[in-house]
Amino acid sequence: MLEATALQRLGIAMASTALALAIGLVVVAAAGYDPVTFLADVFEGAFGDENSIGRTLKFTTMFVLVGVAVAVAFRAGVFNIGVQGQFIVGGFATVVSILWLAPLLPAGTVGGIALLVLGTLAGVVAGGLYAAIPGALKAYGDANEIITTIMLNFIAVGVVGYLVEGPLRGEGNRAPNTARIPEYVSLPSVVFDSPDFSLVGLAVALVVVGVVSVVMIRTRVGYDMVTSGHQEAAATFSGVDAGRTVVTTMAFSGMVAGVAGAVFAIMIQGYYSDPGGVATYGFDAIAVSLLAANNPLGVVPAALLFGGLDSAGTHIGINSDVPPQLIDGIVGLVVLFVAAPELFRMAARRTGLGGERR
Amino acid sequence: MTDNAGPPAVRLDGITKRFGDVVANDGVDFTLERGSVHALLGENGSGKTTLMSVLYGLYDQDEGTIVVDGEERTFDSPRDAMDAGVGMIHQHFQLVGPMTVLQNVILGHEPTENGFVDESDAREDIEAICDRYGFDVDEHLDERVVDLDLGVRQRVEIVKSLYRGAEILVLDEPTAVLTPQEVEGLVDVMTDLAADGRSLVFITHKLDEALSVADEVTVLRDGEAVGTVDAATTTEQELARMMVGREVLFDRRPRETAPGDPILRTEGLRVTGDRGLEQVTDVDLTVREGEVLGIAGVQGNGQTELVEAITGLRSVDSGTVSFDGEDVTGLSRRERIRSGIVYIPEDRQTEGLVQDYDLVRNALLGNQTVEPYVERGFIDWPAVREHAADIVDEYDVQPPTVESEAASLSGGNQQKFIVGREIEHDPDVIVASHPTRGVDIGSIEFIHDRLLDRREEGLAVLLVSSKLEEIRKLSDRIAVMYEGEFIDTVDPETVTEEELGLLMAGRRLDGADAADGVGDEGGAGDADDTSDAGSPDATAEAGESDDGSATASDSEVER
Amino acid sequence: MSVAGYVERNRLGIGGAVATILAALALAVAFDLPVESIVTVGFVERSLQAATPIALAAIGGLYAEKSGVFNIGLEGFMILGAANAAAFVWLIGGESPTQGDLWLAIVAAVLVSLVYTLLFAVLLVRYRADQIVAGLAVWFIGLGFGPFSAVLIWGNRNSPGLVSVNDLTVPVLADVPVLGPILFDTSPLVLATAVVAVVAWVFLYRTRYGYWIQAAGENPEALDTAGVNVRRVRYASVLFSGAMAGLAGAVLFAHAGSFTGTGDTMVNGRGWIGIVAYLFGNYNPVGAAAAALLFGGLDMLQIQFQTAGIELPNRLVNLFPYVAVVIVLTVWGSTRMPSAVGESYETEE
Amino acid sequence: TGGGGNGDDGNGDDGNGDGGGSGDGGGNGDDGGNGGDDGGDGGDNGGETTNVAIVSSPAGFDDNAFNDLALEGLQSAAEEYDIEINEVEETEQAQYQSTQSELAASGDYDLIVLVSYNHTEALTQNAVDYPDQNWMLINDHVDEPNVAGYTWANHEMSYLAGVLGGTMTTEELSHEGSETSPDSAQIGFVGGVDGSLINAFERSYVAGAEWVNSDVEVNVGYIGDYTDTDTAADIASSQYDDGADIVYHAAAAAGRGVFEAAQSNGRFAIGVDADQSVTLPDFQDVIIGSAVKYINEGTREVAVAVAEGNFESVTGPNTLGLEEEGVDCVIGQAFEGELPDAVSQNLDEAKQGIVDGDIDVPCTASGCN
Ligand SMILES: Nc1ncnc2c1ncn2[C@@H]1O[C@H](COP(=O)(O)OP(=O)(O)OP(=O)(O)O)[C@@H](O)[C@H]1O
Ligand SMILES: Nc1ncnc2c1ncn2[C@@H]1O[C@H](COP(=O)(O)OP(=O)(O)OP(=O)(O)O)[C@@H](O)[C@H]1O
Ligand SMILES: [Mg+2]
Ligand SMILES: [Mg+2]
Repeated sequence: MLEATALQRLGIAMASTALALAIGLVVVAAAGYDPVTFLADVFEGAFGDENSIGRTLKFTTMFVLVGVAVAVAFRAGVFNIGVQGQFIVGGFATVVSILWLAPLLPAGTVGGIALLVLGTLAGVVAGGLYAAIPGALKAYGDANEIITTIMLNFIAVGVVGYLVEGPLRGEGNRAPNTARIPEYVSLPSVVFDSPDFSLVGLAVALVVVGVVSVVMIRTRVGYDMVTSGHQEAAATFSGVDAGRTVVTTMAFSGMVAGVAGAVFAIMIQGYYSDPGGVATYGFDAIAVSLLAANNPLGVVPAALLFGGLDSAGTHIGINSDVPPQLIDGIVGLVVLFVAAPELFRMAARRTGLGGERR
Repeated sequence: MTDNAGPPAVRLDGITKRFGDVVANDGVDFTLERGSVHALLGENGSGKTTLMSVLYGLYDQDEGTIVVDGEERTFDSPRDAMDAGVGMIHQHFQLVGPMTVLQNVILGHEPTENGFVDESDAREDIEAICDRYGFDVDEHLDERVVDLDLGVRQRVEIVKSLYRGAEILVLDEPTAVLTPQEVEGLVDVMTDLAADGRSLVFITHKLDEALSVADEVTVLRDGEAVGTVDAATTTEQELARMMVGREVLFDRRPRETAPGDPILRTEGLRVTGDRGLEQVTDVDLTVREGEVLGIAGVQGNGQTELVEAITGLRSVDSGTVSFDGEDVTGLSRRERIRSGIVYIPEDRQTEGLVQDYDLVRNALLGNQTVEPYVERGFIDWPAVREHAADIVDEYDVQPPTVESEAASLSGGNQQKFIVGREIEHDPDVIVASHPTRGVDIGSIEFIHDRLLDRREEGLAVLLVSSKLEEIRKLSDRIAVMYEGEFIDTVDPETVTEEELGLLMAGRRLDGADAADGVGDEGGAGDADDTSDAGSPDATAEAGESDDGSATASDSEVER
Repeated sequence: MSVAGYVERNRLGIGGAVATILAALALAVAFDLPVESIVTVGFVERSLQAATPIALAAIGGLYAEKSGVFNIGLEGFMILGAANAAAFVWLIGGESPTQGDLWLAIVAAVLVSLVYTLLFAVLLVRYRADQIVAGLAVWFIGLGFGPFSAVLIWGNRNSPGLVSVNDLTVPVLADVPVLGPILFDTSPLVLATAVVAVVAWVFLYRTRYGYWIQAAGENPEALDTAGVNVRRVRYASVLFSGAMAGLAGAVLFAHAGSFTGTGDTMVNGRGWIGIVAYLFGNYNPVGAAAAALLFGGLDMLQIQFQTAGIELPNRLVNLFPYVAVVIVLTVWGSTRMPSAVGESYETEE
Repeated sequence: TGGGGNGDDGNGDDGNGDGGGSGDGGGNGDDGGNGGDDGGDGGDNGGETTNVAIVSSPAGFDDNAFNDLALEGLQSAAEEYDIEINEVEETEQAQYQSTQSELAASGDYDLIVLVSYNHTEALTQNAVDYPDQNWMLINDHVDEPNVAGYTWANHEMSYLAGVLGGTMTTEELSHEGSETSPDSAQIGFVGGVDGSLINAFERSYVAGAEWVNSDVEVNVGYIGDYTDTDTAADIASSQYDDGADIVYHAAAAAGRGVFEAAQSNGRFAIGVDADQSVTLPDFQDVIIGSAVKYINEGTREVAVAVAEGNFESVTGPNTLGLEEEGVDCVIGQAFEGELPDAVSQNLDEAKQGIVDGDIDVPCTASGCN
């Protein structure tokens, strides 16, 4: 997948979505539902009206951020499967720090902005630190990061779940939720009038993409990280401290996941609930990032695809009888086909549409 | 030795192989007689490996035919080639590291009993092969390949081919990573194999080796066969001319300037190797500005660890490394690079280059702290690109584009790029490990010249090489390393290869022994050397003057 | 492989097991726990049962990975395996299926697993799909289509109660104290898993195909130049991994007697633990089974703690196995993945 | 009839168009009389379809627990009234804000039923943002005029389950291969997630058992989620091993594992939420009783109220306990008449005591902190 050009990759994404949808339609029809309506619902749900577009962009925002978090690590050859955990810890830290700091700062716009910034910062720091743990364990304890990050996902869910259930549950809440962050700590509605999407959030995500791209491509730190990822011995030869780079990479990846957590907490939820029920953004992110060949810029269109699919899923869940599990399955198929660009390249070669391998 | 009774073992007719626009082989004809050793020479990228890969079924030729044992063949895979009795030992060994030697040898051809692999059966067969050719592989049968030295690994490869019944063996630069002793052993093996009726193709850059084992020599240039000559009647000069199209000199170059102050120094250095054993035992060394200190020694005697300790790639157990009068023992690799110690690494494949980076990005490797390429943490890619282009241009890297991925360059061209990058880094000290390994003679000459230019500019060079002629040609002093220690330091002008060989084997040139050895050799060939060798400045370590080296010149072709 | 050699190469798993046992003992002493009411025969039985599906999935996964293909879709294959087994039991036996129907259904579920694992393998091996993404996709597909097929069949993501596997009781031997009920009066699937682990070990380390699998994952080029078709080896290994994961799901179903498709489904992360188990067992089938037993045991141990009335925050206690893995991995060393894992392999041209 | 059909469609469209207005009317109670008329017409009312949306809890439908029960209530209302139900399954709590507002903004729904307190935070906003929308919130309440909050007294029914268990553990009972051991007083409890909600089940159950027999020993175990049948069975087996005769569960779909364990260990169990001896007839041989809460009655009541146009009659917090006959403990269908008289005596006595306030049940309907 790494050798595909941008255009090819776009073609692959479209083809795999189309193929997965086609299979999905067959299943829909076989299960006795109307495939035409279903297809119409998919498109309507993804970008049928302003509401759908807003929802698509909401999911896109999340996928961009978590996708970039994964891309950072994968580029640098570190398999951070723990973005989900870092995302949860980051978001939780955002909520908790805003709740703690709110009484100390004046209410209103100024206080709101200050809290937004501080809360996001807390999320970034928490996400970064939480990711640095498996980084350090890998660098200095030689512990396989795939395992440790998977374990730390479970641990994050367990510990945050325990905290929202008990010690940090909001006053008088029946549900295991933290208290809600103050009303004035929220992203302003721009263009879209949605309770849980703001263009500001999307803008933050795009800024993160920009910053990460510059860091990865134009800075020494980025070069060191990417080089470690490609060939550790060569990086060491060139003066890169392998251990420290692993920790840096993980921390950087976790920080981006922390931003994702903060945006989720502030823009979407406004409080923190049992993380066992938080969507698996951190896992979907792996697919997003790999579809983008781990390129931070490529993550944006990849995230849009996944955002659209998720949005369509929500729409169908509300407006159609088709069981939502079917949508989950179809998303799985999209991911599966996206993983195999060669399938489409070969098909393209067969049919004379190009697709020469480079 | 040549048995001309039957058809030739292999005949390649008009083989053409293209990679995109690159024509790696262009209508090559090649004949390997049965029971002979046929050397294949050529500059880097001339198409040697490609031609043999075609024979081994790894590549499909675009044009031409393969005839083995008089029968035309098409090989779709190495399996086909193997079935036809062709075995190949690659530049990069094809061994499974975590599996044992025995398992590697029998891989794909396992004898079984009741469905289980019968290792004892295999063991007998392998021992028989080892006995016949005097291999030591049977001593290592139950060790894992990762734990073996390169020389042993190579013999494992040969045994593997023989075990599979190869009648025709291709050895691609087998000597590049071997110690002189191991080379000798390999030469004997090749001779024995040929005497046994097997046919061998031997790819090398070392003309002397080619002449000493081969019956015939074929030279490739730019993908074309320049010609095939009889090894018995040709000379190194002729071969060199065939390869590069001009005379190549193997001269020692006279010094123009005298060495300056000591700049790099180690004291009481002790270093532990990868396997937890102390590999460097109390080494003191000094290199002065404008001086080349050569380190000779059988590979595995601690050179690697010493060099890594100096360049900051390995931590030391005790002792100090100082640079320009300052203790740098505690500095990281990057800090040492920044202060001016650069390193041409031993392993170009994994250390020297990032294989899937293009040459531009590879040009930044090791230069991450160098302005103007990087300023305040930000990279100036246009400047790096220009630098890469300069290296490619000046060091004659083929193909001459900075867009090529490192992996697509032939081994020698990779090496040239690394050498160029490190030498042009503008350092104070160059630590060079085997700087011309796998490089063709034309390029060797150029690299040597550049190193000596740098010496004249006042740079200090610490040179580790397994090629004695290279050490002797470039060094101002030669330290011989044995079991982690400098057993002696000698004058390259006066020392003979035989003396070096003895030192490397751990025999001090003390009194009578040394005189004896030198005397014998002197009588055999080299009168010049004998006169001075009587008093080698054997204990010269630091700044003591053994300036005898400064002006010496020796215009004969080294052999 | 000598015992010393084995210990040397499996420091991780052995160190982990020893550490866990010591930690458990220390805890028992420190808190003055009623050990005899915690470590009961039932506890051992349940630990073995809990370990069974994890061990099966782990053995499958390690074969694939040994051959160079990281099958992180185990969880998904398990979900599909469980759903299929339930569906087949229903199709074959209707509302009151017999033990025979159950065994047939298990076989059918494994066969169906083979069919779609083949598709998966083709994508991975032939079309060089990204192994991590494709594996995740299988997980998503399992989470989606597993429950979906239950909805199609039963109108509900949970099946009705169908049938669970009967214990295999060996007369006389079953009456031996302690060992009797554990070994001779237990689910035949537990015993079968022990056999599978040993056979998988022998196959991997004592047959030529085992050698090929190892070589395919370490240095496919070496295997290729030795004239063995690397792709075929990988196909076989991936197929095996899918079949084993499917079997693991079917076994989970056979022990439970019904399919649960709500939430994370009844598989509930066991496939992921399977991956951790084989890494922990250092790619050794017997080691992986032992690691599965360790995880199963830890899980059951915390249940015993609860039953014994030792008050600990359940959510945190549940994390114990995960924390233990992280600590053991860090303190006792590393697992080395086969070097060619994740790379698709193609002979030149 | 063609005209009628058209009329219906037209009405439907109109309803969509000014659905807000009509909802408005209901909510404000201005049209109370009108609503009453509709109510009078009862099921024959073919005029206006009442559209109801129900949004699941994170557990989703098919949980054999309150999601299914809530839906069931709506369905039974739909048998009598012209009610259209839209099931919306959303398992991610973070999406409730937008899902609720999307449903409300469509103006299509006369009532939106939200299952579980996971909706509370989101509804706090949306109830204000959509003042004309009728909401029903199950298991919690938001103090707005357009919200009907319904909570069932989990603690009271669990107390009764404890009474049942506490009584039976010392009684002799043998039924189709299962039996109690009457010499020891030991029972068990298997919970889903260890949190205040389920803790209330646990403590009240223990209290109920101790009310019968102060020496009773209760094993307690939590699964960690509501779906892992296998772990539920393991916990229950561990408790049966330890000597428990009867295990009560509060673990939704995972609870089936407890019944499995009861069967394979030859012991008994108590179901939860619905009469599980009826909903899971395969296990009627071990389910001696169930702690039931009539969530279906609650949703039915609200749906009917909306259909009849008097939603305001159900707004505000509604806690349905024993007194309101919102919860109960029923005997399993295979055990009716099989259990000793002590059971019904104790149950009746406990019920009376609770209703009269003589018995103090720990915790509250909303949980235990
Ligand atoms: N797989 C490949 N793809 C593209 N180009 C290749 C490939 N392999 C070799 N080449 C090119 O073909 C030419 C011949 O390469 P080859 O490896 O045969 O040289 P060689 O004679 O073995 O050189 P060396 O002595 O440096 O090993 C070179 O220009 C090289 O860059
Ligand atoms: N295919 C290769 N081509 C070029 N260099 C190689 C190749 N393989 C390995 N090397 C380099 O050759 C060096 C020598 O290998 P090896 O480690 O077997 O011997 P050593 O380092 O001299 O001895 P010891 O292992 O006892 O320290 C290695 O450090 C490695 O960097
Ligand atoms: Mg070559
Ligand atoms: Mg070495």
